[in-house]
Amino acid sequence: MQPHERIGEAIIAANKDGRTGLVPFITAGYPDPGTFASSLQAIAEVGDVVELGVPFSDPMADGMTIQRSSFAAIENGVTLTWIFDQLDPLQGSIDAPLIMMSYLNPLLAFGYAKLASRARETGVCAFIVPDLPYEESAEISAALDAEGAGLIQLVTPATPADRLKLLASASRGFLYAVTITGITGGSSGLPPDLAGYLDEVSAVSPLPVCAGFGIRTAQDVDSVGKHAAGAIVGSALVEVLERGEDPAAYLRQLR
Amino acid sequence: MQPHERIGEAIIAANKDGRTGLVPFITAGYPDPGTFASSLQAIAEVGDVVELGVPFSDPMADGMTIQRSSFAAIENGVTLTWIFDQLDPLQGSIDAPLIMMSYLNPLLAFGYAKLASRARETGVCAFIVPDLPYEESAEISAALDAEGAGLIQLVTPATPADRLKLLASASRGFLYAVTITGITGGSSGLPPDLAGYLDEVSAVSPLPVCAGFGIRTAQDVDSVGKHAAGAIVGSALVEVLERGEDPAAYLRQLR
Amino acid sequence: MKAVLDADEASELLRASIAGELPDERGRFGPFGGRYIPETLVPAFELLERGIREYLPSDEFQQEYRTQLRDWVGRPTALTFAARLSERWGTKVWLKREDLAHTGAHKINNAIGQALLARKLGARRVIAETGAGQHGVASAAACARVGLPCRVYMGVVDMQRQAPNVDRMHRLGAEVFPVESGDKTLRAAIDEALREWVSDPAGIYYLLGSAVGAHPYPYLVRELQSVIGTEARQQMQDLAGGLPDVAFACVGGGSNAIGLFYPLLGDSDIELIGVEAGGTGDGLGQNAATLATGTPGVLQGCYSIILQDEHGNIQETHSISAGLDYSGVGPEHALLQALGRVSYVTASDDEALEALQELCETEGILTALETAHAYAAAKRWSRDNPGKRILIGNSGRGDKDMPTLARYAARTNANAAA
Amino acid sequence: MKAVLDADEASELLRASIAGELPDERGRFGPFGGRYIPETLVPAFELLERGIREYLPSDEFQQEYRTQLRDWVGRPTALTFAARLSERWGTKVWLKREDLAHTGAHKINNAIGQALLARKLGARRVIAETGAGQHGVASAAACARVGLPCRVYMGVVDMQRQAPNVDRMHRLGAEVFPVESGDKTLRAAIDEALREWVSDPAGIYYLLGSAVGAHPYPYLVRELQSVIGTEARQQMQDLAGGLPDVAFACVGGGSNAIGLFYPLLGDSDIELIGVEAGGTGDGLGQNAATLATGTPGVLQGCYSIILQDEHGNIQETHSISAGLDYSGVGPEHALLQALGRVSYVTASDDEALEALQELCETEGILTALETAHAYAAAKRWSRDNPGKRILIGNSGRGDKDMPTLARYAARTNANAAA
Ligand SMILES: Cc1ncc(COP(=O)(O)O)c(C=O)c1O
Ligand SMILES: Cc1ncc(COP(=O)(O)O)c(C=O)c1O
Repeated sequence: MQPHERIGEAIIAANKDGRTGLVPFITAGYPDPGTFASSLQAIAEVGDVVELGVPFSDPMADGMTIQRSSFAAIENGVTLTWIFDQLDPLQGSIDAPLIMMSYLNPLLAFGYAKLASRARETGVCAFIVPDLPYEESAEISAALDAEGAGLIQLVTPATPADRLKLLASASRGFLYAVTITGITGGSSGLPPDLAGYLDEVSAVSPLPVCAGFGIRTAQDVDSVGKHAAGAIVGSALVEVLERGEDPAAYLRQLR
Repeated sequence: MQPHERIGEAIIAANKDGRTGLVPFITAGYPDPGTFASSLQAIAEVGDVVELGVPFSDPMADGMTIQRSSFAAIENGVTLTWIFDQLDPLQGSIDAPLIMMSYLNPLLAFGYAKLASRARETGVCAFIVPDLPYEESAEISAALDAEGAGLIQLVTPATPADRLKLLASASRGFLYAVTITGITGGSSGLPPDLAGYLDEVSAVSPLPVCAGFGIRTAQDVDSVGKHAAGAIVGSALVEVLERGEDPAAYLRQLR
Repeated sequence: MKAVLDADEASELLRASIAGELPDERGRFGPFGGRYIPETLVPAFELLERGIREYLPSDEFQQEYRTQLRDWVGRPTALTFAARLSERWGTKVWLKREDLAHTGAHKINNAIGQALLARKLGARRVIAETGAGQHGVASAAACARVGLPCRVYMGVVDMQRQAPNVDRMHRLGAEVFPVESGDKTLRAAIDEALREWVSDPAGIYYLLGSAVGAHPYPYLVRELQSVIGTEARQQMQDLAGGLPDVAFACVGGGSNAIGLFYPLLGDSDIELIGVEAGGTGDGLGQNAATLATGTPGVLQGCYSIILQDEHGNIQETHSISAGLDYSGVGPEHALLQALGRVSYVTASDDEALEALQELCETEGILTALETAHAYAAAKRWSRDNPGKRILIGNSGRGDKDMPTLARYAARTNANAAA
Repeated sequence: MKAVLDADEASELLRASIAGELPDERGRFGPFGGRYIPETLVPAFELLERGIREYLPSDEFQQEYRTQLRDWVGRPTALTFAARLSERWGTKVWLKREDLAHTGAHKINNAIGQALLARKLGARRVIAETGAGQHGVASAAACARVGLPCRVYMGVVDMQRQAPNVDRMHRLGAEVFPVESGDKTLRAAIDEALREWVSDPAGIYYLLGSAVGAHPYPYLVRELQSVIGTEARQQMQDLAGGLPDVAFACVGGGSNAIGLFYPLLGDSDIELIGVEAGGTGDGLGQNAATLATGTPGVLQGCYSIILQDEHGNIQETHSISAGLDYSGVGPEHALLQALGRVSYVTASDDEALEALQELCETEGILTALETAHAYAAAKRWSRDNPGKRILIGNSGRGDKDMPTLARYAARTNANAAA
């Protein structure tokens, strides 16, 4: 089994348990680099897959919460190198497959080949690159593939049917269904026609579909879970961390 | 004898006395309209001819002192009508011939015919109109002539010889020789080539020549007096009035 | 000097005016104009007049001037069809874009022309007065361009309300001389500049900024500004398919208006309307509506219509726009009014503000507050003349007015809140 | 993605570049360019790209665009021979006067073109980002002109240093959205605008202000700005008697530079020099000298040269001129540098200030601080190239910079006094 295949498996396992797959997102090293390892472990106890955000100076697709966490993490010296170095000693102690969310430029600066090998070494099974559309992704995909890591594609309610098919078949791990046409952290709640959209995406996707953007409450997870295999919880979790609350407790009540 | 001829006569009389003709200038009604009559009488005791300034809102040819006095007099309600009305009861009590200095617009507003008749009634023998060059003066000259009043022409060190002759022959009362190419009230003293200039003007003029602009001290009067029949004292006298000092005393020490 | 004309005189003067025969030898536009200056300035004016007679019509000067206009000023300025404004007003509105000229107003046409003349006359330095600051900026720029030092006289009241322009003059290497005397605005600045000129008539060139003052200034400024109307007339034919039914221009001293109107005088079908500052009301001192409410008199060198009291003292004025805030007006306008060839109306401060905002939002053009008066009047005219073709002299841009606009906006908001 | 080219690739790319074959189908200028955007924006970009393919080359659009340029923007802008500057520098200096374009900079060429496109595409409203405020003002004006609401994203740091432009945008009816995130300057404003666009990709048109960002913006902006170089090339032949030996333009995102250079690429005898902001020194964060000191990377939608640290985080920049204060540069410049067709140099804050003042005093032209960088470099070049013909892209006027200039003058005076 390739590392990226572990992701879908973890989601499906949750579904088999009668649960919606839960994919918590945290900005790595936020709010405090010193507690990164322990809070990652706590979160990975509850999440089926954990998404680690690599901080970047220009998080153009993100809302205020993730921007704030990203800038703070950079201030605190968090880099891609640092994150991998933190993950090294955790090998074996984290069961949940890890994925990384990073804008393209930090990955470019790191180097694709090194990225893929460090990913394999540290249990990072796939990448989400929000500013990398499919058309520009061949080069990095090839590099990741060589080490068994994958690139997770995103689709949105505005994605036309043809393109949806293309992205679904190109994705690795799961297919990321953006629930709203907006940025992360919107507080406007989930859109009314969500069910139809997620059903459509799920019908097309050979992989489990995880829905993300705007998921904050157990009820959100629930309604998403009726039409998708998993739910990604980002800004809401980062806010929990920001307030110094217990992330595991927050996540548990979402399950 | 026409009224305007009284002016030259007064200057010549002074010269016959071995004195330079003294022509004090005051802004009418400044600094205090209430003391106008008495200070005019005091000044007329010392001056051979007295020049009354009619205040105007745009004294473009005057320096700061006379501008200031002009604006203050307007504020205090001094107008051409008011000045004539003040002069009426003084008839007989003032021996020195009076001349008026006024910009053109107040005279235009008053009306030339009425101006000439009020001048005759109040002992005003001539006018100096600083913004009325000879070329534009025919109309007002004609009106004044009809009542025996005259228009005093000005010449300057920059006036070419031809024009000097023209202005000298057109003038009434005396010929006003501006000593400097500047505005009134300059404190730069008299120019070095003054003597030659005044000799030249005096040689051309059928009338006595009075020099004005920048004359402040007995020594100024003296040096001017060697080459001209009279000296006009303006800004310096206005400053004396402004300081509340005795104008007659100031003028006496100039003689 | 009489300002009322009988019918024969009037028709002869109109003919002469159209034929370019005015001003006459003595600088007269019919009864108006002339040269009322201190004897100390006579040599300076004679030098200037001789210079104008010698250089202005010469091919050499004209070519130099035209080249500066084209290559430095950026002429011809555009003629803009204001599609959205036209739709709102129900007329067809064309704008002659002097705001696009270098330094942002028509003033530069005159300033560069006179700066070239100053150099030809051998002046060692240039002085100028300014109200809105536009002429000061234009003079500073023109003097830098021809390499002459420049000092600009500006009333301290104007320095305050047109602060951005003061900075611009400094940047352009000019000295700005704050005028504290008189009304501390344009009128006092002119007086102060004239006083300075007297001190060195041969070494100084006085670069007057509007079609006012003693002869030959009204003539000189008109000749230099006529490029506006000459271009606009041609552009209307080329782009609008024909001459306008009416032309509007704001009138301060009257330079942009005479520049636009003069080349159109002979087109008797074109109605010409000058727009003065109506300020806050009809009372004395509340406006600068010289032609609309003034009387004949002599101010700063010429016989024209002026705002004065019964004693001949000049009335202080008010306008939201510093460039219209003047108690006099060019003598040629006085004649054109007397002849009935141009009519003169007013627009209030508030109407100007509103017109400025309307133009901003419909055409994306931030016009000068002065210019906005012309729009206000044109809008009123449109109500009674649907479908007609309107030409508006867009004399300048409004960047310089931002501080004033901010102040008025604050006032309006405060009122609204109260 | 590799940024180093071998000789064959380079000569083929140069040929393609001159032939107008770049960007390719995927929006690439050789290795540079492309489209790095969130999936949420893909439909918006595809709509835009289809729109451009359909409308931009059409006669109807081109005619509408040309008419706006002529009648509203005031094109062609003048070409000025700077006689006094030439004498000082010992070269022959010609200025392409984009400062005379409506709203005071070249930005309007792009803004009105895109505003017309937005209307064609059926957008309900327009958003734009701005740094110096020039693009914001241009967008506000263009949107008013075509009748679309406009919101401008502007970093709060820039709002402060370019305050006059904020007021102008408001007057022109635009909403100015203060951006508090990120570096609070242009880069953050672009991010914020992109975030907004995502919320309604079909209803919003994003009017980007420079030749940067994801395909098709670098292409679109170049096409709209090329009018600068096309006109200048013709004018040099008509007025200067021949093409220049060298052309200078300042480079922020690179729109005025590409507009001037693109039509001259094929004239292999013309040396082309872009001038970046050297700021206060060579250290990281002290300048905005992207091409001079940066490395390849992806920023805000395209692969180009950027200022970044070893981790790929974007470096904050410094320049006295807000319009040059950007960590990226258009991908076409990255290619032209790699090909050696254009060279890129820097001018420091102080050199720019000095050049601005020199131009003011010799030619009466108050240029933008951005533009002043081009003068500083051209002056240096003149020392080694006496007698040569120089063309400078005078991209905008400096009125907007008065507050900054005042601040720096105060600093300098304080230093002098100390
Ligand atoms: C833009 C603009 N328009 C009009 C005027 C009024 O002057 P004039 O009547 O001489 O055109 C000024 C004066 O400063 C001005 O700046
Ligand atoms: C006058 C001027 N020149 C140059 C620039 C730099 O932009 P670009 O490199 O896109 O021409 C700006 C940006 O605001 C500007 O205002």
